[in-house]
Amino acid sequence: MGIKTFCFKKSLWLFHFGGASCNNCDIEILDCLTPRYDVERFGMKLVGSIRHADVLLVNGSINRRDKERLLEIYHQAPKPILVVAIGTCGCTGGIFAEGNTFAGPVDKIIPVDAYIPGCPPKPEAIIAGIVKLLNK
Amino acid sequence: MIFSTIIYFLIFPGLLFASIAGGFLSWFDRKVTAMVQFRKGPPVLQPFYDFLKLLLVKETILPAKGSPVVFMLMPILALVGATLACVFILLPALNITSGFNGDILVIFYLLNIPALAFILGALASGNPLASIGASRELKLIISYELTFLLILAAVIFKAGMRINLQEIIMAQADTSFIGSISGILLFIAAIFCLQAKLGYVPFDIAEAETEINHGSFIEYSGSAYALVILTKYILLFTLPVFIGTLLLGGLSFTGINIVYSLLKILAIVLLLILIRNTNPRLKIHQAMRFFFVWMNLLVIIAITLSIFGR
Amino acid sequence: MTKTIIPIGPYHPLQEEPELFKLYCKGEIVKDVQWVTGYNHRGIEKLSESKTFEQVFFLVERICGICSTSHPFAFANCMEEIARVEIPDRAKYIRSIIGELERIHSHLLWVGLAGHFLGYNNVFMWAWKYREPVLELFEMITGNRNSYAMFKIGGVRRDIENHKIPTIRKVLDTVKEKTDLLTGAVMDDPVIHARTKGVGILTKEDIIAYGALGPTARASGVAIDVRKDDPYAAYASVHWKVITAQEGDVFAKAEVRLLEMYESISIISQCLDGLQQIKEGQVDVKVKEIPEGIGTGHAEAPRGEVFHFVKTDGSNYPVRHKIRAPSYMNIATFKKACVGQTISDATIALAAVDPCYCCTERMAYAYDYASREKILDGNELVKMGQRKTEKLRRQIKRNR
Amino acid sequence: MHKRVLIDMVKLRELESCKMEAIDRHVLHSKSFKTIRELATFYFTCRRCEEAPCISVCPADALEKDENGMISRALNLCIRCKSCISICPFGTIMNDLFATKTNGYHYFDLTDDTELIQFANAFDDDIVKIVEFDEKPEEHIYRLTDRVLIRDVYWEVR
Amino acid sequence: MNATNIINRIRDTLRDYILEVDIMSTKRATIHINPAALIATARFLLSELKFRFIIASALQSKKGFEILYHFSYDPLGLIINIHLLLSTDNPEVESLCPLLTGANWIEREIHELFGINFLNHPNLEKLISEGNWAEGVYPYRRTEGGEIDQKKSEGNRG
Ligand code: SF4
Ligand code: SF4
Ligand code: SF4
Ligand code: SF4
Ligand code: SF4
Ligand code: SF4
Ligand code: SF4
Repeated sequence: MGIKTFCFKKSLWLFHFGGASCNNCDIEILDCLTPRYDVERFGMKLVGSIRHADVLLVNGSINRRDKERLLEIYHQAPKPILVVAIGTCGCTGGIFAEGNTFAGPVDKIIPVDAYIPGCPPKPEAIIAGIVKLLNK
Repeated sequence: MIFSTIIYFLIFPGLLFASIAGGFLSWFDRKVTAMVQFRKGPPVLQPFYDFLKLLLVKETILPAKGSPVVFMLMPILALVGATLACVFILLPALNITSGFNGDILVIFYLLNIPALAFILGALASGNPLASIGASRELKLIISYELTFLLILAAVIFKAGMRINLQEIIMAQADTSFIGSISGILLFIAAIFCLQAKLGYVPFDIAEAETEINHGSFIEYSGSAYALVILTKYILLFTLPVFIGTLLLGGLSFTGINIVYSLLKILAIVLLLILIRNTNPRLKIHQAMRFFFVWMNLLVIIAITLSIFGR
Repeated sequence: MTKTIIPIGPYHPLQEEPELFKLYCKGEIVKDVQWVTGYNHRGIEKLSESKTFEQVFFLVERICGICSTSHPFAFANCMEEIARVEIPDRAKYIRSIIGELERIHSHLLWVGLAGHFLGYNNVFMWAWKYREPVLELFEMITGNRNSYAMFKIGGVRRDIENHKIPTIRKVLDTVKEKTDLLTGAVMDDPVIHARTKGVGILTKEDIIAYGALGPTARASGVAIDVRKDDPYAAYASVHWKVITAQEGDVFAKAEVRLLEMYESISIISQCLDGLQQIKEGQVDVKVKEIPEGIGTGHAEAPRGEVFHFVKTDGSNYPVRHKIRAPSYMNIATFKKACVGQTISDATIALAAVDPCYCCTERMAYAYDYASREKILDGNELVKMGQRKTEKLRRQIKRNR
Repeated sequence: MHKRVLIDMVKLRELESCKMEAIDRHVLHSKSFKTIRELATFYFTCRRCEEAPCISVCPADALEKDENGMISRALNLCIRCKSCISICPFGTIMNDLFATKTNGYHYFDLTDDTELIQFANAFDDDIVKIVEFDEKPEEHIYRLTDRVLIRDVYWEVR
Repeated sequence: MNATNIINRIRDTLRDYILEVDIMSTKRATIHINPAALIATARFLLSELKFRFIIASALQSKKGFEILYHFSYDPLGLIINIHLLLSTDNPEVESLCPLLTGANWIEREIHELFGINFLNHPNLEKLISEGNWAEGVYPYRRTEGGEIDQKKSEGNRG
């Protein structure tokens, strides 16, 4: 493992994009920051500017109105950027996939590197998912 | 001669040493913050991972609007300024060379370079949010620099009108300046100046959030941003050392004094962190009034006191 | 009207979801409020018409993660009204327990967010830390931390076995302790008093005109609470009182929420007593057919009344399913609470409503009243709010 | 003599896709609505097994037998797993029984004269037509409800 | 005052407008009124009887557009649905906004989803649809004869 990959793995800055979700995923992502899970231990932190992001966490089903915003954000991100679809909604559209405003699961809009299913995935699962993505 | 200058600049006590020391201090900062919030906090090497990742792995996106050349040059300028300041402070402080007359003023100017460079960089990025950040930063500089200058003047006065860092240190050989009432007042003012210079709460006005580097740096990515955070590490190390030198009797790297010196720096940094963690952010005009009125007053009182030898 | 939508939402919870609130301001003073929703529109009412009644439970649970039991609760009440079934006592107690646990975790979440808005980031971390044991209880009882899938027509899906009761009580005790701590911190802090008292006042008349609900209404002296007015589940058989306050300001809302947590804890422990006296096992009745008809069901969610209307035609799909979440009514009061306030107070006035996310808004912008141009984004609003706290804090120190 | 609708179940089943469904509520003491298909199937095709395998296989307890041996399916309980389809030795239950469409808007209440006519008009005459006679077992026309006649192959010769 | 009293009072006062009163249980009732009398009814409920407006639900059935205004009398937990039927071709009704600020959003939403016009509404701007579906499309409307939900009829889940 080169120094590059090593450092990359050790220092992941996350950017969170919430689509039309039910909020549970959003809350569980936020929960990862709080004392019980504290992802800062692994050098991960949430950043507020997509320019600083290494990982784009997308949760929620994406409706037509969100789709453009998601595309825009993805194009603004500096590469390499990893995209993680969080929650059943992010992976497949979940229970909202048949809705009349649904614009396709995340991977139909931007390439996705990892899927973390669950409705909502537990914070442990989110952390584990990102760690697995790194060891890919 | 040239060779040793390069060593001084690049390795010790310059770029390499200062960034490593600053990196550790940055980790210290995050760790203490985490502990206040019942969290565990990042590993020791985290600041270095962050830096290397940004430098080596990430793509640097040039702004579509604005001026890419200025945008890219400014982080370099900031880094050079910070490093030079660091070298000029540390050489006399560590008793390597004796410095030169008036170096304290040069240092003052050098310490201003990073902030100014960031402002220019932000303006060059063409992002509206970044320019809001830049204009705030500018206002902030105007407010705290006067205080900082007054502090320097007070120290020079206390040291018997000497404007050489080495001599200021020597003047404190028996008791540090902080041992007097005026010294304490100066120290308080200096800590707030540092807080502002480092962009820490309550003066992180130019960056929108504690955790987020928004504002001025919103458009920086990849290696350009790596330089920005490196500059911040160096400043995080340099500024406390500078205050330590001016008011706490300098540093020494011989024998047991190493421990004392380290403790001094850590204590200053700890103070900064605690202030940062227990205060919400100020509004820009509040910050300006804070420095213009209260801090300047404080320093002037200190000067007056020191005239009477207190 | 120009509007700039900045695509990057800050990650703080209030701005988590991509709805848009526009504040039109003149100088520091908010003149008008406009909202743009639809970023979160998922067409749930329409989707519901293509799901069988049992499936609808999972759908309404996913309207929002924070209220994830309130919606099934209201829907179950509604369907049981249509089918005219009476559920077993054990199921009633279990339903109430789940509902109240949810109220506790939701109020804790709110305290954390409000703390954040006032610039007490540590309060945010602490409140969320104390929320964890409640989520763990959920995991023990239902198997999931959120979205519990507990309800069905005619009862609940899982029993709470009697041997789990002592554990639940123990967790409740710790939660109570932590609530004391938080309540103390909020109620005694002079800065919080100064920052929230007299801010975002809603009068009784406003509440009635807007049809506001839940803690928002109760803080203005309107004692509406579905649990008392139209008791469902086990609420008729336990003792508790509706918490109200008269002032209608942000502080009153905080007070109501904090005190409600104690009521919830007491309701849960009474329900646990009730459970202990009933034999384990019977937690549902078989409902074979849903007759043709219309039904209305409501339940008291942490934020107010959740209302469901269902029209059935005798098949196993709803013909029309209308869902009304409390925020739908409460958010509109934001206009009343904000207009005339300074921008820095606007955020906390908004947060006080607890604008639950999925039904309503997420991002706040301030616009200049005259030119309608954007001058501030959500981030800066939060910041301004925090600065004001600091100012007050200093003032108070000075006055001592 | 009032109008009745005569449905040829054999031909109706052959239709590729059938846009209209006939329903009748309030038959068999059921409060919910049943499609004519389902009623006719259980009425005429089902062999009324004594130890009905469909009932025992149903994981949701949705199938029930009444005192006449008629099977009925509880709409709200059935999860459409279709186990009953595969277990039924006579192929009584088929996929088409479960094709409930979204809601009552597409359904015709066959107790109402106007809807009766609308329903009949939606199909070819040889499949559904309006008649004014009563059941004729000799022509394999049996009465399902007061307004609905079914032409089907009745397994049980009465 | 109990629920029966209240319903009787409503029945007496609004005698001319009421088409039918349907008492579903001790705490639920539906009152069918003439659309023209909506304002009078709402005013009576809100200001005389101090009811609380919960929400309005619109739906489309074979008869036309139906709107149910749900009102609650909290001291008794009584919910009264005021039902009115609008024609399919030109659905319009008076807005409740002048009486009740809280009705603003829901009327906008109904306008957006069903295309029902609310007369005298201060601002019938779009609430949720921008970008999600096209202008002039009313996603909750059903077409004449009943459109078939494609996904539903294809899948075998019924
Ligand atoms: S995956 Fe589940 S929890 Fe996550 S947003 Fe979707 S419905 Fe909510
Ligand atoms: S079991 Fe879960 S995933 Fe499956 S349909 Fe139900 S809610 Fe969805
Ligand atoms: S009312 Fe709020 S918490 Fe409840 S479902 Fe709606 S958005 Fe979620
Ligand atoms: S399809 Fe329905 S009736 Fe048949 S076995 Fe499955 S659940 Fe039972
Ligand atoms: S698939 Fe259906 S029938 Fe099979 S075990 Fe699961 S629920 Fe039962
Ligand atoms: S044959 Fe196939 S469809 Fe039928 S029960 Fe078995 S698995 Fe299910
Ligand atoms: S197995 Fe088939 S024939 Fe036997 S009772 Fe069931 S449906 Fe009728």
